[in-house]
Amino acid sequence: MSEHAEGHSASYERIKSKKSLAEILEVATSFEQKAFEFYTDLIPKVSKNLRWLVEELAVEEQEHFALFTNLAKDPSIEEQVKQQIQTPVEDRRFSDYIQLPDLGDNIDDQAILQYAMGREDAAMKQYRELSDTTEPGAIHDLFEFLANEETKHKQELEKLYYELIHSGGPGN
Amino acid sequence: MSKELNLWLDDLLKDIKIIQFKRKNSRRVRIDIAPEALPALLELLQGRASYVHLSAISCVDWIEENEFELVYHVWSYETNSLVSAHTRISREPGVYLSVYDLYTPAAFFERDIHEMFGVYFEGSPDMEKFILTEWNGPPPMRKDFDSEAFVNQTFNWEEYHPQWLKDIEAEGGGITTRPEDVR
Amino acid sequence: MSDISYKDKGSILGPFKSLSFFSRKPVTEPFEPRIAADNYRGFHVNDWDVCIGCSTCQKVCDNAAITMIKIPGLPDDPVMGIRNERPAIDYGRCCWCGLCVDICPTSSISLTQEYVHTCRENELDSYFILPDPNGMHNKLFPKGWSKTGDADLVDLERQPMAEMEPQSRSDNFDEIVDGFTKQQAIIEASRCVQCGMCHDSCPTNMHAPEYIRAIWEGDAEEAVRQMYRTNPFSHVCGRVCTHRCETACSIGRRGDPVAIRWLKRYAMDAVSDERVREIAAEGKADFVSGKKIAIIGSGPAGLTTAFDLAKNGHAVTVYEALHKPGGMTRYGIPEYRLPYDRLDADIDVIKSVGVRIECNVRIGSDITMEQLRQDFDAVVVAIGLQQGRSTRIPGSDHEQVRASVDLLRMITAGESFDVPESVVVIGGGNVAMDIARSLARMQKSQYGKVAVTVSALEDFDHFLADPEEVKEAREEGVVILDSRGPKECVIDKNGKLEGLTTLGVISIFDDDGRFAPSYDEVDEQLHHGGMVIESIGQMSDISLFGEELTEELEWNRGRLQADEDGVTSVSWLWSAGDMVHGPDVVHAVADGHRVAASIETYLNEGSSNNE
Amino acid sequence: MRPENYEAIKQPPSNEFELNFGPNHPGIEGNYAFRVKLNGDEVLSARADAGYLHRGFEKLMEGRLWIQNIALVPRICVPDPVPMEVCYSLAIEELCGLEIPERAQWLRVMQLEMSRLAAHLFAFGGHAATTGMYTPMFWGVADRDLILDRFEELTGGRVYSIYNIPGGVRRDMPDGFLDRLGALLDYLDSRLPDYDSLFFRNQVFIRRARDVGAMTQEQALKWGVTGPNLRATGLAFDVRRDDPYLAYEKIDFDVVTQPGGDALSRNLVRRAELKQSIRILRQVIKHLPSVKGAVRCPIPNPLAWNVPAGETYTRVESSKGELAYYVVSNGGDKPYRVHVRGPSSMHAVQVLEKLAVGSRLEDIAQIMFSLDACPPEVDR
Repeated sequence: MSEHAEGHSASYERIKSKKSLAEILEVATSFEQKAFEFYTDLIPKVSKNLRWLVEELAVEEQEHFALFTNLAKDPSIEEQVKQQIQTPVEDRRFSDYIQLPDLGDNIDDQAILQYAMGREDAAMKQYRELSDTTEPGAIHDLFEFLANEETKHKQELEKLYYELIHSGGPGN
Repeated sequence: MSKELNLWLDDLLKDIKIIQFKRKNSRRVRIDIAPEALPALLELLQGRASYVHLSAISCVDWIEENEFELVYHVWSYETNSLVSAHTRISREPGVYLSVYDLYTPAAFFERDIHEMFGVYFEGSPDMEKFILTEWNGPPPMRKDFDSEAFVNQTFNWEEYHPQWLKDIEAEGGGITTRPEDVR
Repeated sequence: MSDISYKDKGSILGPFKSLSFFSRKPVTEPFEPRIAADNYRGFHVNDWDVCIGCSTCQKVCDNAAITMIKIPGLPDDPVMGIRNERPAIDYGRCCWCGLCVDICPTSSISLTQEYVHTCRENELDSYFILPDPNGMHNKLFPKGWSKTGDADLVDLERQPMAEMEPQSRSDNFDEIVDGFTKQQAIIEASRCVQCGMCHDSCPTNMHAPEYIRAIWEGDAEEAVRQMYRTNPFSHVCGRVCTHRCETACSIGRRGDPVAIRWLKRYAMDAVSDERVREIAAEGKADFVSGKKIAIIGSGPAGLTTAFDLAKNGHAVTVYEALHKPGGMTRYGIPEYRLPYDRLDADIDVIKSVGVRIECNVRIGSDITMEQLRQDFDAVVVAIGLQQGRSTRIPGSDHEQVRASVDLLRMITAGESFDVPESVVVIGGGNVAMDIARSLARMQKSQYGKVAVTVSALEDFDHFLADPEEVKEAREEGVVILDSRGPKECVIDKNGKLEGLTTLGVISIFDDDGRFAPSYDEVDEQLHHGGMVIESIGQMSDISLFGEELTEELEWNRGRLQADEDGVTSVSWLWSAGDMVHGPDVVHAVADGHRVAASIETYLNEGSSNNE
Repeated sequence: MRPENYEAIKQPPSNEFELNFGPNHPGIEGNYAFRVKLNGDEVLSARADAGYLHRGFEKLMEGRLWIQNIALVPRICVPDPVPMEVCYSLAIEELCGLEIPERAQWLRVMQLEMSRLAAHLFAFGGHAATTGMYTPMFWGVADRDLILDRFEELTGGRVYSIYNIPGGVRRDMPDGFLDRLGALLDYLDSRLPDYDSLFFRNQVFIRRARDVGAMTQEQALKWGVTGPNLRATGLAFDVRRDDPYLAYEKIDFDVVTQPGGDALSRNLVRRAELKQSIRILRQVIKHLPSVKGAVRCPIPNPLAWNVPAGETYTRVESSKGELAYYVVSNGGDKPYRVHVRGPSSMHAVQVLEKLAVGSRLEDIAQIMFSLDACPPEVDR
């Protein structure tokens, strides 16, 4: 389902061809920037009661974007990445079974969330695969780190999804 | 003998129209009787049925009905049975006859009832104050005397203010419900 | 008969017997504090972690020795039934009877084995003590008199209520529980210690201690009067309330909480509808204000608002899109839990104070919001959460995958649909139980057997539906599976729905208590069913606002923004009920009162928006 | 110099004196006094004065919940508080139709007899003191304290045990209690000969108490005397046997009598009743372990307990005589009326006033103690 996620279809090949940490970060950063732009574009298109969600997602992507930018600037990047991947985050596969929506005219909050989860899922899988195919070393560690980050984001979205969609409270 | 006496008495009392007779169990009988007939009943019980022991006279203030209920508890050592004879007198003026000539202990109970309820027993040997010698208020066992209100009017509550309470008050806490609030 | 004869002349030498005591060791009491017997009723200690500040000790104290003290910093949570108050003892009054220990609902109070306590400061204040777990003046003695099973003065067991056996209820929609008899109600009411935790925890602050007391005194009318102070949906709440009061009930700390909901039901049923109407109308304004209020939605929130405003002399019109008023209480709650005639009785009372209800009028299409704004002084939108969410798992767009709210509405409205011989329900809340049990009944009467499977994400320790719902559903033949995550609605080659596949859930909540399911990919099951019913979250259909008003209004995380009085960002519009606070009848009632009060203030201020 | 306003004390015209006997006389119980008219040391008449002990128990009870009064009633008689609790509880149980468990019945009998032992030890000790013999008083009070130790262990309180509650008792015995009670009984049994030598068969006491405050059986019946004082006139009457309650029907004991009707007889009755109480307690110790089960039947929440409307007159045999509670309920959560017939109320007032006439001044305290009068029962 990663095909559906915007801007990620060809990214695997693109990243694979990069060799230095800086280059890889650069590509990753541009993915995040595109996502941010996507949500920002979406904001005026959705009904006002749903805007909060798209706005939050845009902010989230902006934070990712900032994270990557900061990483690129940081001289001790290797050290930092090593520390962060000590505790890998486990994928729980909740969103695997939610159909990816066609973000057409009738956009609702659930569709937006589904889309966002799918996007995080695709990114996560991508980085995980990249880390699996690289030799141990700084680059491997970086992919591992990025996969962890995306997994965490996905899980945050899953929580929100549950609270918004699954539990309107116990009801009567 | 004692069984027979009880049966005889039950039969006798059941037949008397002015009284209500109720045997509660083998050793307890309740009789309700008009005030004018009570002394005669007691005389009968004492003289004919061996109820020689006046265990107590109880008084109940039925203020809503404006009546005092007097209950004479008499015991027979022969039949081992207790008869409680109930009668009601008007709360005003609250005067009744003494049964002292039948039962000596009546003097104590009548004096007590006079002191606590204000019922006057004509012919009782001693209607002087006994316990409340320095009390000039109304008879305190009457329902219309509120002793708690009297106490609250007459005495002060002790106000405590220990350090721990001051500390709690400084933090914004303190007493929420005093005991008198829930009584 | 007697040991010594009266004629015995005695001996002058007898008393010399005492000389033998000269050689005995004298009895000396040690200077150290003596520890008393294990049961000794010494001084109070109170475990502050267990004490909930219910003040029952104060009520039983025969010497008025106990004062309740508010202590900032201690937990103070009405919903959990905890107050930040603790008892203080005046040892000038205490008689050490220990009744406070025996009655303490939480068993936090005990007496110590301390015999003597004197204070260095000879001030009276030092005998006014706030008992804590550390002993008096920090001198801790072992516990003496403390709660034991046979000494407990709290009745921990609830009065049993007669109810229909599973086999006789499983093919019909008759009400299951019989309700209390008068005798049962009085006994149940007598268990109450009048701590008021129920009142504090109730969203609409029902005067439960007062009506329980009235029931205990045999005065059902007074109980009803107390109920109508805060709740015009007393029949409904007497049957289907989420009863937070019972969660907070201090008796529930160690035993069954007082059956407050059933007591309410008892009192409502014990008083004739006519008399209830009279009681409810007490205090109704004897003038006509000339103000007009429109209310959209005839659920508990809307009708409570209407009831209050009509009693204040305003002309209130309630618009309902469906055939009958009641909202979710009618179209969401099955009749075996809430008979329609009892709901009708509540609504009749509300109508009787002058509320006009217009059914089959859909705002947004039949009448626009703009029209309401022009015709009325104030408008309240209380439309509830009437749309079912979909899981949107693969296959969930199949026509035999339905939403529980839609089916429940159809059942109430008497609309026919093909009852599937087997059905799978996704969801673990009370609504899931409602649809599962309703369909079980329909299956039983049509096919003679029940085939309903409920698959819930949550495990039984974190289940959303009430335990009694789960128990009763099982008794009626419903299979309930916990910790199952929906994976896919399986559709065969011919396009026919086969059922639902689910994955096992290994864990569902993270350390913060937020949702974070982890699935066991190996543990996959297929639950056969000709129909899959989705019964997860619900949402509002806000299309009635139209684009313009939607844009004008402020929103808060998808919900219409309203302050606690229901005031929206638009001056003439209020909102109340489930659409603001989530699904709960009694919350909706509470909301209704607040909104009515807010509108009242608004109208009185004369700031008419109808310029 | 004689002050101007000095007036010489006028001597009475005869040898008659009026004397306030008490309330602070060492030989008189509690806050109680007599106004005594004397001719020399011969008593011409006596008037009981209740003093300031009145606490208004009966009125207080009307303002308290049914169960709150269990903490109040034992205070009506300090030396023998248990019968107060039991009698009050019995009344409520009768009004409510509560069947108390058998185990509770035996536990109540146990306390009642322990209380009787303690009260009788107190009584003869006190009597001895009025005749100038203080050793028996020390012995009596010291041995009573050993009983109070057992009360403390059983009930959590030494004097006001507040252990009975309508429906039964508040909790079961601690483990091994009966063994320790048995050991105490062995000790008390062994002390009886000591008491006899020191006091009951002490010629000084016998000669001092014989014929003091004597009444005939006829007088006793006429004056409403009950309890040991009545039995000391030869009439074998005991509420425990003749109007039985609790488990007393299942227990063997003798109703002790003495013929003299005087102070000596009354003490000898109490002496014999010590033995009988020990005998009863031994039966309790033997029987109680076989009575299993609850010690209290279920009762309503004390804060919401409406006792059905009605009235009852319950009686028990206290150490002082016939104790009775007349309890009236109007169906409310508090008693409408409680009338306490304190056993001493008869002999502490009317009987004592009569017996004092013709006696000598120094005998008044002895008469009062031989009657075992308990002033708070009079005042209530």
